[in-house]
Amino acid sequence: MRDVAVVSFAQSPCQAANRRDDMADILLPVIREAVYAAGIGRDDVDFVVSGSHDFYEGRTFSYIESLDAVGAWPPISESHVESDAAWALAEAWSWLQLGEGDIALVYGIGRGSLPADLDQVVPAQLDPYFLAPLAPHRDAIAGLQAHAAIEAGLTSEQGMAEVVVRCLDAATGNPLAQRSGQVDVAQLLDAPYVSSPLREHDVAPIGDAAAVVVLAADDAARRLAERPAWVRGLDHRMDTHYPGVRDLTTSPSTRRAIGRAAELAGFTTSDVDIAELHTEYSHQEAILTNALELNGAVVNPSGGPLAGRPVTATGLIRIGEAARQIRDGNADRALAHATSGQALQQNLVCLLEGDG
Amino acid sequence: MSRRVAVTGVGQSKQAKRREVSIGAMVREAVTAAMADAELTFADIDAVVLSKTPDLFDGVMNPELYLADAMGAVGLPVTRVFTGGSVGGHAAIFGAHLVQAGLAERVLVVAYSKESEGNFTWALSRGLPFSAPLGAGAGGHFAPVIREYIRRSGAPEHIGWQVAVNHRLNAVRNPYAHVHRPDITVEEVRDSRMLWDPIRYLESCPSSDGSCAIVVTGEEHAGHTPRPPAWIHGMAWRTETGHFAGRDEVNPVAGQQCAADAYRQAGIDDPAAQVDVAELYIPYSWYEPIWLENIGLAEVGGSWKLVEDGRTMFDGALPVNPSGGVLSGNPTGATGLLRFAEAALQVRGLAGEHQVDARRAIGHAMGGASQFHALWVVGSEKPEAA
Amino acid sequence: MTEPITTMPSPFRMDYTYVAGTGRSVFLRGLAERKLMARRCAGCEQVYLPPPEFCSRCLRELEPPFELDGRGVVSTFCVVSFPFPGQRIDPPYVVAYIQPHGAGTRLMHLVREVEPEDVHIGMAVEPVWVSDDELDTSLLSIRHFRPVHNGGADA
Amino acid sequence: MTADSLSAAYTVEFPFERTVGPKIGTFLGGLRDGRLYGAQTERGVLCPPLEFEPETGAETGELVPVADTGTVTSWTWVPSRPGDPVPHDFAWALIAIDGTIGALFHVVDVDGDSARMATGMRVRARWRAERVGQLSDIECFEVAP
Repeated sequence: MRDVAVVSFAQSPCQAANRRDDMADILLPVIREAVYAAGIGRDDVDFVVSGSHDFYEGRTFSYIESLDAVGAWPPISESHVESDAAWALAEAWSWLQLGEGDIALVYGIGRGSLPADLDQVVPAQLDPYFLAPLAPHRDAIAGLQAHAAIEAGLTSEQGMAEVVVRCLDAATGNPLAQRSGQVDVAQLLDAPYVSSPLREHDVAPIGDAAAVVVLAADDAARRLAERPAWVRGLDHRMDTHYPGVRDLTTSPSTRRAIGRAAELAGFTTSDVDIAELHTEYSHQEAILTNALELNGAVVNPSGGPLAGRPVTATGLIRIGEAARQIRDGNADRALAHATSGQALQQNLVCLLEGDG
Repeated sequence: MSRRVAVTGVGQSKQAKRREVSIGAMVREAVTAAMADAELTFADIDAVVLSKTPDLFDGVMNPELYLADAMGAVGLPVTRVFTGGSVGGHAAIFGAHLVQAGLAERVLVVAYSKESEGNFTWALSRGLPFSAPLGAGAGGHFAPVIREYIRRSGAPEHIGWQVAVNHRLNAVRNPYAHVHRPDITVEEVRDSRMLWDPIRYLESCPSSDGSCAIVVTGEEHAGHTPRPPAWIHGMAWRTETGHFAGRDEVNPVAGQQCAADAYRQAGIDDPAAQVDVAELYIPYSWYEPIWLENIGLAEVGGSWKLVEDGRTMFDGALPVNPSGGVLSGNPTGATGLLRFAEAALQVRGLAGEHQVDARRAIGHAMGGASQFHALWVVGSEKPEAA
Repeated sequence: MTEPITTMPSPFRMDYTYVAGTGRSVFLRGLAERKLMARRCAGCEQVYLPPPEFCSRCLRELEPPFELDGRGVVSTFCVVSFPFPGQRIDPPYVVAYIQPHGAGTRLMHLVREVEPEDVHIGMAVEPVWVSDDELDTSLLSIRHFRPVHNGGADA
Repeated sequence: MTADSLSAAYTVEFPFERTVGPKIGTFLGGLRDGRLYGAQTERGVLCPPLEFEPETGAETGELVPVADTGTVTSWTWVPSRPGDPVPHDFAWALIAIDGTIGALFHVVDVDGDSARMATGMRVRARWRAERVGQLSDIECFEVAP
């Protein structure tokens, strides 16, 4: 295996609704910032890969517009995933293993504000025969999961609110967060349910942002970053789809992914200092903490998705944030997690490490 | 290449206007066939790659989630690739990369489209705010490019008709093809309805339901079945921006560079002489001469003479799309992978009635406004080690 | 035994907001004033019409907008010859890539006031704008392009 | 440069008509006939009759009639929206149909009183009088007497 590291990360502010910029205009400054921070030019990039989704953008082939921010001329080696850009990063990491190039640029752009009503969009992600025709509320599957998690004793409404309080407090240190502040548990628990036992604060606020990660291999990584965040292990796995045949209180795919990632990395989650988890709902922190066997790690020091969830960039931001903690010397080992689908159906984990 | 990689399983469904099955069941048809060909079970697979055209076309968002069971993908890494019409090629190459990089031993690459369910011509006809709905339609983008090619090359108009006939006659040999017209003639194509002048109805691809799957494995597992593998000799993808000043869409540089990179890996310096058969992404008949030039199988301006001389026919020196190609079946999400899979079938000697004499074959796919290009060279011989 | 159902209706409706972006908005607002606003890249000297915010080759912010008169030549074209949903006029009609003088990019638009068989690559054309009350932030503010008869030489 | 952008609302609509194949088609035909079906698997009868067994990916077997009663295994309380099956607040729930494995996702109606919802509660299907072969032929599940 080649040693591959995050050498640069940039992100635009998470906005509830950006009504000023098109896809390329949101993305381009972020690409510039990430490329500049790595001290490279566009021509130094050997491979570009991105993640976005037409259902959020509201039109087909939307990602083509984002390519204008990459400058695909002369022609580039390029690919795209129609899901969270963390999966694009996985593709970049795989590509760098081939040894055909040393530097890959990964971007994610998600504009969750463009759909006027996510209740119209989210059911399309469900089984088209047994689920989508019922048109469940956007948070309904997560609500079933939260309810099951509470009944299984994994968390409580109080515990979920405490997660939110901690994340929003942490987000006060993150200028790019969409939501942050000092709130108290009692105040949160006064709010009505949106899909019980979920209240509005339990649901990651959807919005718009772009994120860019530059990956580099071996000597290039050492050259481009003072303290590269080495990707020591990366894996992702899929669970079955229909919620009625899943144990919603566990995340077998996360468990499996971390097992494989730890095997590659040579260290486990008990060794990580911080973890950035793609928690689209507060109750998912408990499920993920169990599946990942996290103990002692600081979870979501950036505030995490509960402080801002730009769709399809959220998972990539977790990797960028985890890497930032290493690159800034705040952590020696870190974990990043990304998810796709309803109730944590598909999960990706990434173990990162700084030079000793 | 760092590790030799082979295709050991190929499966596809019947292509048709409307398949009376669920999406999952149609995907499973191809998956089952590919797994049976490779003589593997789901437990042997390390990763799954899914190729699919825009989700809005069939209204299932992130279909990899719903299809997890149909693809046997539970517990596995699943990557949903999307790069316009070239997506099937990109998916095949990414699957091969996973094996080549040593990250997987056996990868299942799956592709499908089931667009008969939604009237997307209607749905897309209304356009976005501030856009100018000119009424150009699906071919309105490609037809002007074809006109420009004809002007540059001076090709006579019957070239397009002849390609349409060649591919449809080839399709008669392919039971999976959507369009079967054994009696088609040049006159019939010529007299068929003009759609986007210079494109006539019979020079255009259909819209089909259908699926395709392949299994890609590392060298160590390539001898797992008595059927020979298709060795990947070279593979590449390239992208260029769709609209910038001075862009040449007739002969896009990205396509040239994509092919050149794959040939370099394959040790090919004279592709026209060293490639035996090509499965190219030809949605309108004139794209046969256009792509032949773009990927270096013919001299610029001269490829139409290969058509004229019958060299690209089934019995010709360089048969193009012996499967019948996109003109005979177009499940868009799977169309690119079908080209790659058909190339593999040819060098494995498993193409059945549409088998030609082939030791080395090209699979090719393109997407967007000829912006996305993917190509692989597969061969019956194990390639030299890197 | 139960007789199977063969199809199920599954209608989708999704409401969205389209954000044109600042760069594209300059162009669209110009159209509402009968102006074709272009922008040049200082890096590669190319002129974009319509202009994005940034050059997609150089990734530099484009220079301030300036007006082009819209005269140009037919770069290539097709003749839409059959009916399908979403058409605004009856076929046959010409859809062309038009290369405006002074721009490096092409515009797709209708070419009318000429028989389709008389349209040719390289034909000089000019925009025909809609009346004041029809002007809008859309390329449809140009009704179509037509051949230039007075002094516009073919390229 | 002007700093503000034009924006406008628009709608994407698709009139999908999905072909469903024999297994889902029979399930839907059963709903039209007022009868619920499950699919046989090695582990037991699965309801709803997913086409592929979630643990192994194997094709599931023949459809067999199952009861239209079951037990709620999880639920979430939501406000009613226009177009929802019942005109007041209700629960989306997973309902383990009697004699089957897994659970069916559907609506539970308790007359808008969330206090009546509980995991483990017994429910039965409330069938529409006019049935057409869609999931909505079951209007909802209601408390079993």
